[in-house]
Amino acid sequence: MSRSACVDSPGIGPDKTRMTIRILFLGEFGVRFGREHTLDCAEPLSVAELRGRIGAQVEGAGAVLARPDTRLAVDQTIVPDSARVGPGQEVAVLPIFSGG
Amino acid sequence: MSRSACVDSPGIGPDKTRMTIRILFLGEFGVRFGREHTLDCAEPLSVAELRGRIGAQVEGAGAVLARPDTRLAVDQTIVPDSARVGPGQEVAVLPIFSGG
Amino acid sequence: MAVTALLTRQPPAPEAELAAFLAGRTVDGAVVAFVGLARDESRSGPVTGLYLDHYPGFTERSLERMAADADARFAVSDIRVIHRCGEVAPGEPIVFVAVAAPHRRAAFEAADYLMDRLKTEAAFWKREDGPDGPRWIEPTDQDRADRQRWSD
Amino acid sequence: MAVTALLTRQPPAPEAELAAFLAGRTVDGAVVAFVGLARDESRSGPVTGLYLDHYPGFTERSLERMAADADARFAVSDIRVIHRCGEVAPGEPIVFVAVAAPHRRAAFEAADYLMDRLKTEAAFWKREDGPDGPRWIEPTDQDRADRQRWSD
Repeated sequence: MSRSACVDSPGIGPDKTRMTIRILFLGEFGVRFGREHTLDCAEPLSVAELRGRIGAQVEGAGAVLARPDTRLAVDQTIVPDSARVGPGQEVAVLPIFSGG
Repeated sequence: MSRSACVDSPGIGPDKTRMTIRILFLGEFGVRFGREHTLDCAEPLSVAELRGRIGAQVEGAGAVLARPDTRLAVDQTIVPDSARVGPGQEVAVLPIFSGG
Repeated sequence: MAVTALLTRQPPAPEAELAAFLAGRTVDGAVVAFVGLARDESRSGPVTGLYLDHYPGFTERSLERMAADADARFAVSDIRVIHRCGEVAPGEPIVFVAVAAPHRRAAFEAADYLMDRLKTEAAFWKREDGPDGPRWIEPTDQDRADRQRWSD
Repeated sequence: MAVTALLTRQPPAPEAELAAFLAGRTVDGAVVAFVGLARDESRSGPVTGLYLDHYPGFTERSLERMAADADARFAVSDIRVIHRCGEVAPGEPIVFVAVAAPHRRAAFEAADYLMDRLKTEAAFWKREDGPDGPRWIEPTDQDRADRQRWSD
């Protein structure tokens, strides 16, 4: 479980999990960028904004997060860029499925 | 193995098998007309003629032998009515295949 | 490459057949197996048993010809056909077909084609037994239509 | 009627699955089984192993959704899908699909449809390992074309 320092939450105390978003990178992205990250997040933002935030903070991930075929799932449901995501939620960054 | 008396060969002696045609009725025909018959046959005849000969001699079989969808196989190969068949051969009278 | 077509009075054993067919297969990505079972009911009513009459030698060759045709027509590696004859109880397997191929489309198509031919052209004469007595049956209209999908 | 879709790290056991799927079946005349095997070679060259990454929970639901869609779309009785995740050696099964139906056309079509969707839309990320190192792969053009056959 690698963590990218730039997105690790500096927060401490009982509210920490409520003020962060858990980020998972699947497939090749997990190998390239680290499987799991934690992003500080005090209030809701759009998925489009989240793509930018993650891309800025996880080294090398900006390019794949800008691709339309990189989809994001919030709490296990794929959502459009207009969806909102907030503290305590889990976001998965999904490369194109290979199929089984 | 039922035999219809009217087509049983009356011949005796070493040439008997060479002077007859073995007739097999498959499927429902076997139940209705008897599975196996022996037809006297001294010289080759056409399959069309054979249909008539069998139909005349095996009681009740005339109607099905006149149907074009009743096919005849000579020595295990389906043949047209113009084919020739002679002593010592085996003829099978085949209802429509049911498939497997 | 092996193409086998067998006639048997015993019920085929689909699980053992499948296991043997899969064993050691590293070139083929796809295996399609079809198992045809005797139903306890047909469009004519309840079925207490089937009897598949056959013409020894002739029927075997009809199976072998279809398997060879499927092999020639599709990009497949192996084909195995096992067909029952004689008495069959409801729930028992009548036919087992397995096809292996590098890619799945050929395996599906070859199995589908084989079954369409087997259901119309295999040299069997099938009797269904039920409460109203035996009935000798012919391919259904659906079977004939399915067969027409494959132009020769 | 049972529709099941399972994800497993163990290799599916196709013969045991088929035996269980066939047992006691007297209403359905047709069972189609598909086994997808890991090939030892792809268009990119030799393959020494596969790794199927998945997203726990999300991937299971992608399998369940496809099985439910197949069930809704075709006149079938039972569907079983078992899909592997994790490390897979060449020759091992990756996926087992079985479909039972009263009549064979529905069974063939449902299995074919399920495989076309599984090969393009199942939530896996597949890595092929070979002499030149690992490669992460996407559905092939053929897989995408096969998927297009089923209009939604």
